[in-house]
Amino acid sequence: MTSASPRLEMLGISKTFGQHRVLSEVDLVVGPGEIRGLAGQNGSGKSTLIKILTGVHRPDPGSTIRVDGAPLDLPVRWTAAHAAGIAVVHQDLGLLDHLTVAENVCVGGFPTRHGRIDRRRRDRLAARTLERIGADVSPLAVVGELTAAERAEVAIARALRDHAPGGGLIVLDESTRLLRGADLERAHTLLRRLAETGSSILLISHSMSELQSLPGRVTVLRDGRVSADLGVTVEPISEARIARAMLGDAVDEFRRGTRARPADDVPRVRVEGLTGAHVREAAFEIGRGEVLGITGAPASGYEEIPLLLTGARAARAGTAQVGEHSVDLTRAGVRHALRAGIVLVPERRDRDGLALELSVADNVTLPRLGSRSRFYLSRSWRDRQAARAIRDHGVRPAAPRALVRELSGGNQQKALLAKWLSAQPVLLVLHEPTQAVDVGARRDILARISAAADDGASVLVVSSEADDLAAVCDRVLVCTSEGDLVETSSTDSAVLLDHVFATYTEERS
Amino acid sequence: GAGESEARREGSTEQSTVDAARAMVEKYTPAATSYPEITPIDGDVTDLEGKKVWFVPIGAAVPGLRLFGEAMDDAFSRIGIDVQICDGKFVPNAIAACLEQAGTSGADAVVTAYVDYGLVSTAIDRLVDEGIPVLVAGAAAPEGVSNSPMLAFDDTAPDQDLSEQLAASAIIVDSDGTGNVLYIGPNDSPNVSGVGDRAVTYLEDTCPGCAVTRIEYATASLDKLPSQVSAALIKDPSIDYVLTQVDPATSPAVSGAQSAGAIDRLKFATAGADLAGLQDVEAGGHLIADAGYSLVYAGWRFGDGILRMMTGGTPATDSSVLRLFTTDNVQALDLTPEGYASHDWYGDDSFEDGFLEAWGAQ
Amino acid sequence: MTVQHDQAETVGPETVDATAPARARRRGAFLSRYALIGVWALLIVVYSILMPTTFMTTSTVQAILGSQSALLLLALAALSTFVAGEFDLSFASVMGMSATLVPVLTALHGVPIVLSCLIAMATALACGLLNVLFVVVLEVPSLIVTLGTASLYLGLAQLVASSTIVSISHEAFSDLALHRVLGMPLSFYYGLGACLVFAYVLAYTPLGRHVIFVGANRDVARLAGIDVARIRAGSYLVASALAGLAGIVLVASVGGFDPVGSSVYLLPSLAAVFLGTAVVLPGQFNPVGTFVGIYFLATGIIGLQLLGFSGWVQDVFYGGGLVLAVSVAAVVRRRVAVS
Amino acid sequence: MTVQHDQAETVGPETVDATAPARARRRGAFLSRYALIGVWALLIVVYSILMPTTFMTTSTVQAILGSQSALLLLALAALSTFVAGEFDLSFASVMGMSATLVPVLTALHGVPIVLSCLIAMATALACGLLNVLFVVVLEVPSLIVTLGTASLYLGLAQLVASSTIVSISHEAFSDLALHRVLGMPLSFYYGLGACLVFAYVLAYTPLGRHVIFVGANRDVARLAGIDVARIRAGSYLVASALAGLAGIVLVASVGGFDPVGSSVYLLPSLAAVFLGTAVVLPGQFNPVGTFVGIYFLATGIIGLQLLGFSGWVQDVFYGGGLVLAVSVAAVVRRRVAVS
Ligand SMILES: Nc1ncnc2c1ncn2[C@@H]1O[C@H](COP(=O)(O)OP(=O)(O)OP(=O)(O)O)[C@@H](O)[C@H]1O
Ligand SMILES: Nc1ncnc2c1ncn2[C@@H]1O[C@H](COP(=O)(O)OP(=O)(O)OP(=O)(O)O)[C@@H](O)[C@H]1O
Ligand SMILES: [Mg+2]
Ligand SMILES: [Mg+2]
Repeated sequence: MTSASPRLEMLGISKTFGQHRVLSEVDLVVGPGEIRGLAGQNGSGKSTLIKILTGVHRPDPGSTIRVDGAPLDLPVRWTAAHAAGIAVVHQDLGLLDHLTVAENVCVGGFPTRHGRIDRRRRDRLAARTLERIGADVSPLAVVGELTAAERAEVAIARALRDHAPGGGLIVLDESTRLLRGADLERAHTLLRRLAETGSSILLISHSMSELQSLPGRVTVLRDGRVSADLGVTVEPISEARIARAMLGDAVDEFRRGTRARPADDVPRVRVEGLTGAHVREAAFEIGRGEVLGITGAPASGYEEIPLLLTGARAARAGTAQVGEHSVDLTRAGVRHALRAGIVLVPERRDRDGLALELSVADNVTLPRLGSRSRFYLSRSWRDRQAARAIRDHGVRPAAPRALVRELSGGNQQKALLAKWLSAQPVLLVLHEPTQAVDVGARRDILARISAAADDGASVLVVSSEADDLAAVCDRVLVCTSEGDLVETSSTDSAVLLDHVFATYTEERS
Repeated sequence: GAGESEARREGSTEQSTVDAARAMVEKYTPAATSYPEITPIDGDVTDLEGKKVWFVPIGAAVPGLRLFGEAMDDAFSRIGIDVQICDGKFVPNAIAACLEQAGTSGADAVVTAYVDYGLVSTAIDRLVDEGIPVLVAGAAAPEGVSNSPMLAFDDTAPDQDLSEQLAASAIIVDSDGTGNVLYIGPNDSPNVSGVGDRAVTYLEDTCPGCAVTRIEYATASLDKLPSQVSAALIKDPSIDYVLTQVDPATSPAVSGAQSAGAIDRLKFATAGADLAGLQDVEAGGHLIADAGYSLVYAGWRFGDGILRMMTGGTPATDSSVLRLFTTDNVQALDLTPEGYASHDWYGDDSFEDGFLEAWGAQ
Repeated sequence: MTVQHDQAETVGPETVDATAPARARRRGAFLSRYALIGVWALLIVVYSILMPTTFMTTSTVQAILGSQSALLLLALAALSTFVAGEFDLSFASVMGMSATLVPVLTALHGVPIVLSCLIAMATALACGLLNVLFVVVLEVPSLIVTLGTASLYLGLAQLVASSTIVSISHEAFSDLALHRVLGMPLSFYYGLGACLVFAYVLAYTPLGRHVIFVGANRDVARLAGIDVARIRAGSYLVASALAGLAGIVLVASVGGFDPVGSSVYLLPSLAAVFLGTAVVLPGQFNPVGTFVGIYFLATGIIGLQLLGFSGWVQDVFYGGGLVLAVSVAAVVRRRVAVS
Repeated sequence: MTVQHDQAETVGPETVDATAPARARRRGAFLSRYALIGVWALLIVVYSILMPTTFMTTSTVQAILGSQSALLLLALAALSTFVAGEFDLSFASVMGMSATLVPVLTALHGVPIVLSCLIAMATALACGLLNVLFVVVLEVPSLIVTLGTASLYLGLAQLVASSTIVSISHEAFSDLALHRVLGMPLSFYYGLGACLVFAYVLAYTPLGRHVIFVGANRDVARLAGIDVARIRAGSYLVASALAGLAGIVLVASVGGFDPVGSSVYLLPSLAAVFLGTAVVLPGQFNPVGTFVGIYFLATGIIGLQLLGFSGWVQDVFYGGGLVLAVSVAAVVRRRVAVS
């Protein structure tokens, strides 16, 4: 009987928040041994669907969930779902930094002897699980000291720990997002291998290439309904088809079109001798209206550049000349950088970018509060400001008083951009600006960045997305494993990937 | 040292001391059969019918303090005066708020219980300014202030002193005049420290063969008293009696003695005579004696005082009814909360007639 | 501060939140906002029926409104740290210190009353600075530091008082607290004024909004260029200034103070602040809510006293009232968001 | 719980993340782990020199070790909620409730002592359940709920006591606490035993590790298949059971209890738990640290008392000791992580 029924059936799933229907009558059926993609615009209800499966949300009446043919009681008690073989890799991975890899992998299922944790078996279990997914991580390492990729592997290992070969369903909610290059390849190979043994996989992703290469079928949500269930046996799913299913229309790729800097132009932004924990003596210039990109291999340390440049982290050496301001990056804090017109759109929006418990209006107007008056800020002024920013950036729902926590991930990202563009920066530094956004929103964000440059800002985009850099940058620098910046010959994404790959293999060997 | 204990065992003084103490113990062991005369009030008490008296104890959570109010209420119900109790909760501004409220809600007189004048002097002064007589019961008059019809003090310190002396006498008798006593008292206010000073002096003066060590604590840090007691007992291993000034200190003292491993060599005495204390005496526990004065009688006495003030006089009664409880006399008592809340432990209730007669109500 | 953390956490799994259309949400907000005020009104009606002659009198109103100033100032002190995401448990001891210093300096050492008050305020600020040193500069968790300094300041206040209660009577000084304006003592207006200023600053000035961001997420605030350390430090200094002021108002109105009694002010102030999270801006610390919370509790207690209850009934009312009010507000808020 | 949150927050971008080499780190860990124990040893040496004849005696050791059992049980009650990321302020009142019930039932109503103890424990658990109802089921912030229920339970205990303090003397019952084994009263072994069991469960059993995960991040724990609600509820029930037990141990050793006095146990228990975060597993709540913390403070206090200090000096030692110990541990830890 078990082999005959689908692994997971979610039938007629609806969910209403207040009077807002987020999911209506969604059907999702995943067969044994299947890799299923789940795609959809920001706010289309993907995370909500998963949260119903894990018991965070109670679905509306009339919904049914079955695992291997056996119905689950609703709302789902996660322990029951867990026992039925469902495992989730948490979006932010959910690891405790001060504990060891073995503990993080084995939590929820420690091997015991006489009621006591058998440490030897625990470490062996962790080692075996890690080995099974091909991860080279010591079970005794402290998680806080691992790289992002290793952390993702530990999280995946936890989900697979109790996994009986040939059974179960593993849900990955954008959890491959932090993996790049060979690490990502390895994870994909792993998932394929698992599926071959008969386990099912449900993969939520905004990455078109991932959706095209990995799953056999992609279910696309639009406005809380299943808009397409694209199978691929004959032809590979094309990006255009996914996008059309998501947005109701094809998206044309955004292209800024590179513009050459006038030769006699004195660059407005000049960074010199920038040295941090990884980067050494980095120097670059950005002109008025120019978009510069920086990328590199995952461990090359280019990701600290945005932090160092904006005063968020103290540099060991380096200065930035922005217009007539000269900023000593070893001493300046964020306030000095802001005073010079340097603004950072940080990578981790939930931690560094937005206060989740406050309203959209509060968050979006924050940079401009001081500019208005020291003694009186009217609420209507703030609401007006926020309403404009929301309109300009297409944040949905368009409710200034809604809490940021209630927005979907992509809409939070738009709100974050709206917040910092309102500060009218001289130098706009963006760190992974398109993470977790759908193709439509990505196009909008790239267009906004380009528009900011056209309005006269100098822009620095620090990103691992070659496509983004190719779309919006005038020039791109690649950070080598030694921490040096090298300018690429072209901003074409294939060329960029070649450069990155070169530094990456060089480092690995 | 050795010389001192030599001196302690000197013969003749010791005997006379013990005899005097024994006489005191014997005098206060039986229940009262007759009560002091109360001088009649000058004014006309029947005029006061329908008046309202506010009673403000420092904290109503302490059973004894509430009892004063209940007794006064009982007394005044016989002559048609209303009593309103307002809890000071041990918080100065709650006390001040009570006094304030009494003033604004038209109280005809106010009685406070165990509130130090200094703690709420401003509020009391304002009441007096408004023409409301205030009887500050259970607290001493500050220097230079004497009782007037508007502001009077009915200090129960003499009663407490006598209670302490009774408990001390029980120890003197029990030890045959050679007790090495640890005296434990609170230092929350000048009033209570004063009681402690006098009790220690009494022990030293009347029992030359005894030795006294004193420790003080603040009620708010009662949790540190056990270790303080342990320390004292460790420092002086010859201590064989513990006299606690008030009964809430007894159980911390017992637990301090236990942890210092000294409990077996110690006998305890205390003053206050609450239910727990008498139960312990009855059960042959750690306490050998517990002395107290009738709270009900004291409540009547405070009532008497404020009545006199309301009729233009000053308080004139400072009599009280005391008793020393030991294993010999507790057996016959009704050791229940009801017993504690009544005058029964101290004698019959014929004293009520004495007061009522003096008030012209009978 | 923990309350916010807790809420952040509770909005995790089980709860469901509100992207409900604005109207339903506003209705829900209204209900949960003013539920406590409704209960307060009900309480007043019930008491008025039970005690038609005694409860609805000016004197009762005065007793309710006039007696809570020190507590209100203390609650605002607590609030000042809570909104900035900090936690101060030492404010009651700081108040004790200032309330002890004034009479001791003036009555025992003959210092002019104005100077005594200044010294008391300076000492309070010094206490605040010490908290800042440990919490903000050395980054030790605030709950631990202030629990410790609470005991430390209490000890020092006892040292100053040297086990006696000193009282002062100084007409002009006590008038500062007790002089009546429109039937209310001046001290009532101090509390009210502080409350309004606080509410205004938090809602309508950049400083206030910055404080709220620091409380909601320190990193976000820092990356927005807010001087987080200065705001955190400021919150402690404001707290100790308010506590110092509460001490002065207290001695001015009662005449003397015993420092060992100061810890009894701690929990009621916290209770009022927490109760305030059930009103006006539900789920958030807010001064107006604190104001309502304090006077709601005072009304309940005074009514009970007038009815002749004391002791345990009051404690039950206090605790039960707090738990029920906050729970009802939380549940209503959530229910409305979902339905 | 706040302590951990606070620490998480300070690890913003500005702080250097601790990728310090393992060896330096381990040395630092050792230093910050045992610093307090070193200070304790130093304290003992200093006292022994100052008071050669009185301090280093069996009776002093007995007085230090034998007197803290109730406090230790209470501190463990607090710890039990803290490790699970919860906050319970009502444990002292629960202890008061149980310490009141036993003598009242036995001495006034003639209930056999064993039955009284069972009723007291059942009542304590009922108090815990009420906390669970509000905190876990209704998701109201724990600090608010337990501040409220603390007052509620205190009121109920006063009701039970009907405003008199009752005492029992029952040889076998008090032997339960006081009977000496190896020179120490049995109650000492209860505290020690509870501590060891607690430490064992937290370190070596799946349950304990799960509790720690729940305390650190509820969502993560849930998705790892841990029944978060059950563990949170369990932490409150264990806390109230320990508090109930503390109450019984307390009456067994002294015979009677006044519920009004229960709140004095609150802050010292919290202080001990916090002080414990400076030892053994720095920055984390841990039972062995709590044990050390309690006996460190007890040693300090008794030494001061033997030297003849009391009153303010004790408060200063208590507060100063707590703040300094935790600060030093925190600073050493950070310094080593950075260098
Ligand atoms: N707790 C909540 N309360 C109210 N509305 C919510 C809540 N959670 C989500 N929503 C709303 O439900 C809709 C679907 O959100 P969901 O997080 O499922 O989107 P998503 O498909 O995961 O988007 P993204 O790709 O941006 O993560 C959004 O409009 C969001 O605002
Ligand atoms: N352009 C700069 N680059 C690097 N460091 C700077 C710069 N300007 C100031 N600093 C350093 O920052 C610290 C604080 O400087 P400054 O006096 O400007 O701040 P502030 O007084 O806090 O400013 P304000 O209060 O007006 O916001 C000093 O140590 C100063 O040397
Ligand atoms: Mg999502
Ligand atoms: Mg990145």
